[in-house]
Amino acid sequence: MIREQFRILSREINGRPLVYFDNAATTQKPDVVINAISEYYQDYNANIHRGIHTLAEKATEAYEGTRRKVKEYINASSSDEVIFTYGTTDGINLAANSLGRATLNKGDEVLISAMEHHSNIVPWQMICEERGAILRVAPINDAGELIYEEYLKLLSEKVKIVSIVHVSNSLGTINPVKKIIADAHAVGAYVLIDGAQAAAHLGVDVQDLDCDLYAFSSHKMFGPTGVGVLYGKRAVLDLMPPYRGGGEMIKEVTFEKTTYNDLPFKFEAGTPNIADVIGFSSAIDYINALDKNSVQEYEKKLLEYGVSKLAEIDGLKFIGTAKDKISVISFIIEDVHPFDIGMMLDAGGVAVRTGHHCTQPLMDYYNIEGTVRASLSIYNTEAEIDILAEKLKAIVKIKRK
Amino acid sequence: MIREQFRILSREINGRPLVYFDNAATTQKPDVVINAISEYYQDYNANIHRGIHTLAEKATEAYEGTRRKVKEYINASSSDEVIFTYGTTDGINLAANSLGRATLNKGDEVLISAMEHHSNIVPWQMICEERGAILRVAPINDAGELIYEEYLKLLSEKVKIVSIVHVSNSLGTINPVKKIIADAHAVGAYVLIDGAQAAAHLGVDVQDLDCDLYAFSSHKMFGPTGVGVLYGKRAVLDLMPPYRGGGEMIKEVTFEKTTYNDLPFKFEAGTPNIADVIGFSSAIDYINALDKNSVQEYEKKLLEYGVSKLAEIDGLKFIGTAKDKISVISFIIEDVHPFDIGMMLDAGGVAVRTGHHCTQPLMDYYNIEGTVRASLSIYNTEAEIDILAEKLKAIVKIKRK
Amino acid sequence: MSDQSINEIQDEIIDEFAILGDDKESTVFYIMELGSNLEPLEDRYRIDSNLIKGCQSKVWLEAELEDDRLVLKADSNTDITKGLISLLIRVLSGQSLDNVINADLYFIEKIGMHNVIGSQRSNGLASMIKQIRLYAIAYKTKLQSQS
Amino acid sequence: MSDQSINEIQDEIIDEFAILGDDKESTVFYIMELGSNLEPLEDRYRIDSNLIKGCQSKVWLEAELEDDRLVLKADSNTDITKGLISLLIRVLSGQSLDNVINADLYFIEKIGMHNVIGSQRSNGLASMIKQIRLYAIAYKTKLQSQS
Ligand SMILES: Cc1ncc(COP(=O)(O)O)c(C=O)c1O
Ligand SMILES: Cc1ncc(COP(=O)(O)O)c(C=O)c1O
Repeated sequence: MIREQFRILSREINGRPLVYFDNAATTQKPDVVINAISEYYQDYNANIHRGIHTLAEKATEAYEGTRRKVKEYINASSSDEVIFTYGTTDGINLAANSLGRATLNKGDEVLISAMEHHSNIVPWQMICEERGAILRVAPINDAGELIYEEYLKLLSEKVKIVSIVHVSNSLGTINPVKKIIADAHAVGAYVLIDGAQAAAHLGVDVQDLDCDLYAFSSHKMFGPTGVGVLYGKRAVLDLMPPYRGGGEMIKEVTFEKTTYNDLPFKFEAGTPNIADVIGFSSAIDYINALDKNSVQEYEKKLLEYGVSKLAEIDGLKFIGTAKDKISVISFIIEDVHPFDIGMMLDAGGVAVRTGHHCTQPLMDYYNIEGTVRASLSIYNTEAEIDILAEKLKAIVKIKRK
Repeated sequence: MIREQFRILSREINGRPLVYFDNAATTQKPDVVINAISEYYQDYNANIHRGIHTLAEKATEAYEGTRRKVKEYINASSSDEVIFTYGTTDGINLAANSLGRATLNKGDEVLISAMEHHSNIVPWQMICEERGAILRVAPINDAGELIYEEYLKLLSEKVKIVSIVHVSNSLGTINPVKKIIADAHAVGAYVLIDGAQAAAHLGVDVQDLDCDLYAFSSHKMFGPTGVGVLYGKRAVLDLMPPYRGGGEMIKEVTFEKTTYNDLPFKFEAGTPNIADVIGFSSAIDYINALDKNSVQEYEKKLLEYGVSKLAEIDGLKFIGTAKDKISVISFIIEDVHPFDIGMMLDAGGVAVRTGHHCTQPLMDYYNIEGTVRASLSIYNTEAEIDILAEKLKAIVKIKRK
Repeated sequence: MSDQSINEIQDEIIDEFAILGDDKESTVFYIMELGSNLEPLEDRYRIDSNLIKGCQSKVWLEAELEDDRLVLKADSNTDITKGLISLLIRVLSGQSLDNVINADLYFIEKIGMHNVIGSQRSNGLASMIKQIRLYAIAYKTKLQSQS
Repeated sequence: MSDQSINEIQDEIIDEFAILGDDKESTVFYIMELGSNLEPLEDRYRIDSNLIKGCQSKVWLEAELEDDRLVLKADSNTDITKGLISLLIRVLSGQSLDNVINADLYFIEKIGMHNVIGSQRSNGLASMIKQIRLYAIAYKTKLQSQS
């Protein structure tokens, strides 16, 4: 029944049924999300906030309704703490620029981990360079887990910001973010969590985590592209200067002086991505309607099944074997380039991602160019994993002959 | 026939047919645009660029296809000069941050006009403050036209950047941007044109204009929300440092050093708004299929009709009477607050915008709080203007009794 | 001073609006007329400390105590907002502090105000009511500390 | 040295691929097999100046002149790319400079390569062809200036 909600899953690729295993890159969208966007455009498309006519009212209510829904979903203490961005990358850039300027001075440090996505590396490199601050990297072990003692050693009073991924997109590793945050707070650092991969798979409770900032993307959780959220504690958002200037984010503008608007609008300049924010609401409804426990159990079972099936393949080595991980299976096969594997799988209808997955430094750590990554979601099945395993066996057979 | 493409136009508001006169805020979307978005999600939704599977290939081709279409639409010399942003505001912020950092030093000047939208004021205020530069404002006359001699007087060698609106959203004024650009180039300044209101109404030829940067939004030209374009001459984009950091905009990342990608990717970090960029392509197709000359003529006729009808109303004063203007009618009525007019029109199904239209300094110039703005598009009719005029008469009658 | 109870007045308003029916245009026109009939506030009250700022409309609200009763005066730059205020004044001005504090203002929902003025103005209306209650509570505290 | 003309070889390849039919999976497998059979380039040629960088695959391309004919050697880190290169080598290596420069490589379209490898790899293939032509033109210029 789940698959019926996703029309794309019944299409064929090269005459074979599509097997979509690229969910960490972006998930597919259920009909309810696609319909919500069409409905918005057909029924009440209008620019929001300052408009007083009925369409603008309706659009504003729906847009702000998503904000309240996100607040509930991540258990923020107020919807003013929910900033709409254009994606995780945009949210981290906002944070790096704004919190970075507010807190970083020469010699200060920003601490990330060795498994970060480029989107949680480059913005910090850029602001560190601007402010004369230093980027530090907490190392990982071969299983792809943060070496916690090393993290603690790096946590000095010089560290002003810690920015760590909740769930690694290349490895599936779930980081112990609650502890990471508490320890960082103990030295007075602010903590941003990159939740791009977590938001769809784990329940996120920002108050329980006690993070200062939390960034994630709609498109990785069954929602539309072009929308993300940056959650921030009110006190932290209050000390952050605005990032983008423009309409909506101001209270009053004169050429001499501009006063900025209250939260959350201070950080939302210009016409936002109204239609997709509204569509995002339906994606959260969709997730909320599923039973969280059975989803997590199902994904865990899929992961275990996939690992056991793929372990049978000659020369296959898993990259990322953390004890605590989500349903991401990254691997390499001796003497076969990931790209060749990806191309051949695709020719047979199986969509995986190959390459460095925007985590080049992590690949450098493993001394590999890239991996093949099958990232599984709720609509994937064991039968699909069987197809993957069979096709991999055929590929290996050709290569080994 | 045009109206049939826009399903929303046949809906009712409070039991009366919708009259949508808020097109400068955002236009309505034809079916082809709405369908293109649904089709993308149902047929080939995938993350782009680095993917090798069929869906990713198809999505990448469509996304890059929009880039080529935009290139043609604005006559850029290469599609590498077309940067996808999230809107005009985002594009101007990109420009202010990046070009601002590359060119502005203490005492340098940025020159804008008195009719700018907040989105073309605040980003410059922010970067000027950071760099110790000075924001100068070219004045306008009572008709809402740039006073050209004053503009020339302000154009000194100190001016590094000129940023001027092509068409004013509050007044409809069409600025003589080609001359403005040539004169700015003569003193060595770079020129950004805010084309938010121009892109749907005028043909834009960036090579003919010779502007360095040109920013506009999809949602104001029958396309989806959450997409914009920043055009830039290659030489100018090349000297601009990256703005957002993250996936896609890099060539290689190590913790020590990151090398940035080529144009246009250098400026497109993270998963872009794929679905809406693809939908935007259909919006350009839609515009291209119309006959440009007859559209401009039709809008001109509507404007003239609207002005003649509204001129009959007791106590009405037009704000913005430039010789060269698009189909935007801004006005105030003696003793009636714009807000009251807007609320009453809406109760009768007529959607106008009221307030400062994100141009507070312009309102200060006219010494008013705001205006009522009826902004007309291709699907509006004289019959709709008659409805507006009648309702305004009724409002004035109550007030005057 | 009002001789009618808060609920009597509310019911009266509900009846008046019922005559307008479902037609939003007539309802908005009526509210605007109520607004233009509201006596303007003397200039000395139109000061920043009395100001409640909305999106496009400003409201000046002044509350005084006369014989244990709250007397409200208000003004706005827009007629529709004045019309809304005039309804609040009609219901609450001249009532005892306790009645104001405990009032259940059901008329707002009954006349479908949210639908008529939209959610942004409804929020504005809610802050006006909150402000009036705060005035009443403040006066009550003051009276109690004096006794 | 090739005894067959460029077009003869192209037609041969078209026939071979025709046997695979429309099935993309078999076609890609075949290209990969071609790739794994390509003789690896000696290490001394695997240098940065010979490198053409694609999205995920690297290509080293070396072109030498032997008796007025262009001799191509190449390698890649991925088998599929090697398979594509091996087709180019089969068609162009050992041909006269003029024939290489003027060749109409219609086999690429005929075997539906764009559809098989996608537009990003097609762009990569196009840059390889461009690079080979540039080598040929460079050698020709050199020969002319010597004569
Ligand atoms: C861990 C992680 N962080 C950040 C990002 C960037 O997200 P987006 O591309 O939606 O901005 C991704 C997505 O690839 C990710 O997996
Ligand atoms: C002249 C002008 N500039 C800039 C903008 C900002 O555009 P957006 O809100 O799409 O970023 C607008 C839109 O209101 C505009 O009319």
